[in-house]
Amino acid sequence: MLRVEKLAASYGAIQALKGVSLEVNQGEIVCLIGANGAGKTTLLNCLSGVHAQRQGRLVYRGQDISGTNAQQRVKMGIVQVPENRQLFGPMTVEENLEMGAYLRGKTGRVGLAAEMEDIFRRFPILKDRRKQRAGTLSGGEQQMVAIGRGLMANPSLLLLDEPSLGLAPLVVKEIFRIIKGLREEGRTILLVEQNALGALTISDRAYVLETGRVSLSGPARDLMQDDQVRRAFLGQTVPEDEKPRPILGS
Amino acid sequence: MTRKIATLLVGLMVATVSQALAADPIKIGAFFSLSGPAAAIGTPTKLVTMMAVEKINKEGGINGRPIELIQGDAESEPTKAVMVAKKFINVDKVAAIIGPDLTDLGMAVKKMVEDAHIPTVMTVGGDPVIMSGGPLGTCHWVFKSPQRSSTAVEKLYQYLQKNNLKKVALIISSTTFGKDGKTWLEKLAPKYGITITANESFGPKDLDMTAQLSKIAAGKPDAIVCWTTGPAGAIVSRNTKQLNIKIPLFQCHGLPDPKYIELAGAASEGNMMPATKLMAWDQLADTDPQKKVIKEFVHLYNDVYNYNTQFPINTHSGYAWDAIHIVADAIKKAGTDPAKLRDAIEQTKGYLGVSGLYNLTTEDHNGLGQDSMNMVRIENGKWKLIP
Amino acid sequence: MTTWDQFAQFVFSGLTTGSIYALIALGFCIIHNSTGLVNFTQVDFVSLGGLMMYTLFLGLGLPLPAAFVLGVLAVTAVGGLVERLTIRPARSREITVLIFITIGVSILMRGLFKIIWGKNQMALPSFSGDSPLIILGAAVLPQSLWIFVITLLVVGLLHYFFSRTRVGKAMRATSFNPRAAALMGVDVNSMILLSFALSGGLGAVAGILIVPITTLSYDVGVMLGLKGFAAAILGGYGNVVGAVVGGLVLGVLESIGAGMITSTYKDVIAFSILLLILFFKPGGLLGYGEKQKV
Amino acid sequence: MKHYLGLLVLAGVIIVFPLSVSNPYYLNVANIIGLNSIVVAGLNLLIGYAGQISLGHAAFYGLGAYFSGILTVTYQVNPIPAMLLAMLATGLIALLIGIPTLKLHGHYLVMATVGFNLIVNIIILQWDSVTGSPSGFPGIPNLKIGALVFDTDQKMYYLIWGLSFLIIILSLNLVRSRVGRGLRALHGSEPAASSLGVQTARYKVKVFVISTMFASLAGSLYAYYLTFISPKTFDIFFSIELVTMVIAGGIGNVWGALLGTVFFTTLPSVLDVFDEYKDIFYGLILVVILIFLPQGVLVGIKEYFFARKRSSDKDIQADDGGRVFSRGSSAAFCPPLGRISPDRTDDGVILSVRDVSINFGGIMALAQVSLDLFEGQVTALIGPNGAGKTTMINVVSGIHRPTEGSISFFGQEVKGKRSYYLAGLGLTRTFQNNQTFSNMTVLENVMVGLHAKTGKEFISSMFHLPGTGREEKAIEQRAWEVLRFFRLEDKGHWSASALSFGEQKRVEMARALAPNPRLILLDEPVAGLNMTETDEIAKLICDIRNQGISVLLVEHDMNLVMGISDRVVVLNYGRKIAEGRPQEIQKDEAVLAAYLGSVD
Repeated sequence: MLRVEKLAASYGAIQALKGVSLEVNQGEIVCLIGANGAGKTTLLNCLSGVHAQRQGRLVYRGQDISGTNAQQRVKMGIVQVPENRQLFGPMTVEENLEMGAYLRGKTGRVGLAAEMEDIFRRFPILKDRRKQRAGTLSGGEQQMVAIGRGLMANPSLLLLDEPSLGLAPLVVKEIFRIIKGLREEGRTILLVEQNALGALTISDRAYVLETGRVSLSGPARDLMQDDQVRRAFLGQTVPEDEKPRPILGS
Repeated sequence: MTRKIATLLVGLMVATVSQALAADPIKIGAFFSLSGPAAAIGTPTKLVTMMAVEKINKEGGINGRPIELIQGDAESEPTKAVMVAKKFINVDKVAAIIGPDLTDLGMAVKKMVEDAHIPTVMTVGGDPVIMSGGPLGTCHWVFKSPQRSSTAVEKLYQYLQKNNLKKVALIISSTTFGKDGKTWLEKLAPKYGITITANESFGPKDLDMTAQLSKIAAGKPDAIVCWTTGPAGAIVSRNTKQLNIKIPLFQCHGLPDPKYIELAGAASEGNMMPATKLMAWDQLADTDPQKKVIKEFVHLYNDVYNYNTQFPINTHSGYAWDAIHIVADAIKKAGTDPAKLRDAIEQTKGYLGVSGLYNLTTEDHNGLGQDSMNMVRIENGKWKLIP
Repeated sequence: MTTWDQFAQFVFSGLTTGSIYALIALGFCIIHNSTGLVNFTQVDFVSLGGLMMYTLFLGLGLPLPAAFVLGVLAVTAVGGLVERLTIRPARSREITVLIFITIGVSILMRGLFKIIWGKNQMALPSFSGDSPLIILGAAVLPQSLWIFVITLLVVGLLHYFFSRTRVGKAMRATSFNPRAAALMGVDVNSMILLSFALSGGLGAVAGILIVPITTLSYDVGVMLGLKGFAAAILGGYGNVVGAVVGGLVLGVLESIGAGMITSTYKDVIAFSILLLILFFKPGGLLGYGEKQKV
Repeated sequence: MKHYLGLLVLAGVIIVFPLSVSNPYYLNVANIIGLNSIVVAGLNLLIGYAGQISLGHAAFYGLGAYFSGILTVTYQVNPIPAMLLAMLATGLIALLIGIPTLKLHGHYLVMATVGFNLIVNIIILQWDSVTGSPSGFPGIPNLKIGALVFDTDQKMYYLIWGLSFLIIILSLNLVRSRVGRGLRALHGSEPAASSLGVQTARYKVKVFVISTMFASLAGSLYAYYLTFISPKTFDIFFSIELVTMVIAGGIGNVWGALLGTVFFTTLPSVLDVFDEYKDIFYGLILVVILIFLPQGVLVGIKEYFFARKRSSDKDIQADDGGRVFSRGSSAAFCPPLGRISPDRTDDGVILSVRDVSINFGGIMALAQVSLDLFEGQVTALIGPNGAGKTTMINVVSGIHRPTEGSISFFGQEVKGKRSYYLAGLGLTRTFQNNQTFSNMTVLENVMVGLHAKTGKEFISSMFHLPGTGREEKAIEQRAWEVLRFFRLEDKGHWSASALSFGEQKRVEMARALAPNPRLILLDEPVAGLNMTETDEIAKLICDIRNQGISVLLVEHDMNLVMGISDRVVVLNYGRKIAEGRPQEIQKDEAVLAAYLGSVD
């Protein structure tokens, strides 16, 4: 469905992506893991057309979309749920959701009634909060609004950037359950996560991104066992035999 | 635009004719506020200057020499006025200067022209430019063609005295012009048995003076005197009507202008003010010797140059005309030697100008008396002489 | 006139000019929210509104409502043009530089107005006569009533636009979080263009409404605009409700200061209070001010 | 060097001009330019170096003029003392206005200065018993020094341009001094400047006061030159014109500002030929300059003639990702410690954080966290995103004040102390997002680092008083030393913005290290760096520690963290969840869960 070929991009003076290639197939959850600064968010922003790519090709449904802008990508069904929610804080939950459907030209509760109801069916808690300012919600609720807002655009490819970020473990579990549900509805998802094990559990395939390069990829289940993943997060194991320096209290 | 080109062409033609007539033109510098807040006063003044010079040149110039007018923009700003005057004196080496048009600009260049010994006839409203002593310095080389503020005040007070209006409330614009008027209004009040019961002020760009006027009305004066130029006067007039204040409103000699009636609308009905004879010249007695001069001026202004389409004739229109003619007459008598020219200007006697009969003396560098003004009243949207 | 009547007079006068300040302040706010700029051409939108009205109503003899609508639309278009021709092509995104571009455009526009409409004062008739109505002992011009009604209407429409319409909500969303708005498919550039156009329209309404009271000249908006800017700051820059409140408060403050304390120093009083408010409440009266836009 | 050449040329032009052009009119124009240039020089310091815009400087210009005028005419004070008194009074007023005003930001500051300008204008206009006759204040005598009366354009020319020249020198002195670097640093990044010991708030007020005193001086000269003053000269439109000169000339560039002054003072007279169309051309020229040369005419001209190579030739090497297992960064393990014995425990505590909590808008960013840092150790602070690491660094470095708890540094309670104060105590830091001062050279960046260690202030700097040069030399010497340590010496004179990202990170570390602090806080020093650069930084951190400087390190690169830290503290959701040696941390269940998430 989506093929990324040798994508390169820089962020100010930093070359954030140094030739990344990956593929997402119809109906998959593909997860992209890696430590901070690996370039995951930059990659998603390139896909959404809000960050300029410097080299490489993006092929979506067999079509080169490298030259299209953000609006066109949303119209094609590539929709991003950004990191840190990025809600319109002073606007109500309902208005935030409406903004998701911005390009579909409908407006108000009447025009979007069915879609809105669908979101509220998924996230019942939001129905009670519909008139509340989004900025006043809890982190988990905000994430639900963010996902709901993305869904309002009726995406075929949903890009999720760190949906579990800053959420309590129970809420994280709930979010992952929702993501799994979305796949079962037939939506394709590219998931960027730091919570590697959680993400791998629900994904079909995964890529590990390290300093702007894909360092590892494969079926999610295999990667879960791989020591390499652990290393990407917690670093090389300090050898026990090499007598370490005297450390406080030891 | 076409009018502009036409004027330019006429100017060019005149220039060629006069060149053929005689070489060696007499340079006169003229600078007014062509931009900035006072542009609406400065621009018509400039136009009149050009008109006067063209007329003189067409009639053969001064003793066969044409006048070359050097123009400058004082930008309604003292520093710029000084720069232009310096240019006139040092670069263009003019024989005399006409302008500037605002009192503070006049004050800014006063010392310079006094030091440089250049005869200068200003078209400013305020009197300090032709006063001397103390901080005001000397006044040897500077003249002005518009009436003194005191002349206008006396004309007004005479009328009030005659009509037994004794308690007067003042509402004055916080500009140099307004403040100058205020000084004389306060100084001359006792002489005419008048008491000032209120003293309010407003900014020249203010939108609304009802606050000040309701305060004034509460004091129940016999008359309200407003001293300002520009649109603020019209707003005072309108606010007076809005508040249904029946006390007669007097404006100053800065406002007689068809624009005033246009801006104040029906509210201007019955407003009175001192004005030059230009405002209701057609009502002058045929015996008035000024009538003929004014008639010619109005003809040129309205019919030949069509200036009235943008700037209809108002009480100020003649000042630049008179300034040019006073200088031209003096050059005719004394030539362009600065000292002689100055003396000749100072000795101007009986010049019959658009703005009045000028009789200058060493003490009076203006030369206009109260007879140069009339009280006028607005009736049915027309200026009417009050006999 | 009793003291009470006088007081009522001051308040009504203050509300009249205050409404105009509010409309201008709203224009400043909308552009600030979309770009972070102080747009000095707001001043000229006000003048241009009055000037267009003069040409359309007195010059071409259109009926008043038509002239009003056409005048506002014309200035709206000019507002958009200003953004398109000067702000968008600017090579720098530095706020200071952009603000001084608007200052340059403002000088340029005033120069053009001067050529087209001349330097002289002009007058426009009031919408419906000049016979004052007596309300609570104060003499109020019918034009003031028009000003109240239309200001209310405009504020109401704006409220409707921003809270009910798709594009209005997108504009708000863009001001709160341009990046997220872009991700939703909102064209941020168009929103900025729209904010300039909208501010142009608001300035024009203010100009058209006030000119029958103040008289008209090519630079009539300068002083009004400055007060409108002060009003926006007073209310909390960028806060739409604050702009309206700030405008009304500033208008009434001026009028009461002039009437009850001293007309000589009325602007000193108004601006001193403004400064004091800023010193003790740096975000303005209702301001989340700066913080909101970080 | 460049400046000496510039000054020489300027001096030459100033001297030669009146010899070649004797016409008083041109001298008059030059004098007005000179007066404006004095105001603009001050304004340029304020806008370009302190980053504060004032639209009220015409008012200070006016205050100078009126104070001098009134003192001389009404109170018979001699012009010279009158001028000095006027400067003093203006400075005092500016101080009173500046303290509350400079707390305001952005448009609020602009409005406050506009408001001040309007108020001063109205007072001058209305208070006619003091400010002179209704149409201005006439009769001011010419300036007199002994028998020398400045009564001609030429004499005034030498005086005005002499002073303007002096003020340009003072500005250049200031700009190139410790204070000037502090100011530019504060313009570049306020928190970074503060973290290096620059008293940002105080500096802003001081520059503001100095700039108003320059304006006052120019105003006094104006009064004695024209011998007449009136309120219109000092309105906000003139303030706007003055700022235009700074911006269109080139913000923060003394020569640019001078060029802007010459250009925009003469422009209206030049445009007189366009008659009625003058304003249109003026506006058009301003707009075009700002659209196409946003850095001002001077820089614009320079760039046009010396078209610089753009960085577009930096190519990107796109290589295949694929299943290549990366080597990971091979951070060298720290060699044994130097002179500080690592065995010391309690008595080696240099910074002690006790039960610190802080919340932002209801969210607990840190909850009851305690933390000890030991002398000569590298302590790493790790945790998943949003764990509160940066908040902790900000609390320790004085950017945030904790809601509760205490922090002591070498036994002194420092909770709530500002960054600049902590810098003085020997605590410096780097920042997560690069905060190099991109408006300065590499050397200057490092020299700012020595701010807290040195003491020459405004007056010494401007007048180059004895000792200033010596201090300056010492600062530079030390800065070169540090640069050598960081192997940046060959790029000392480069603009910091021209460096690669990795080099900028090193500059930031060098800067924080220059004053030889006792503790340095490093916030993600290798984020965004490649492996070679990371290795380099790792070695540097070890070297730093080996010099006895303690390090608090926040970092995501676990190879680095585990490789060089003596101790690791782990935060999650604002709480401390583990603490210990790297090996222990890597096996800690709570840490693993925090990082890798839970499987079920």
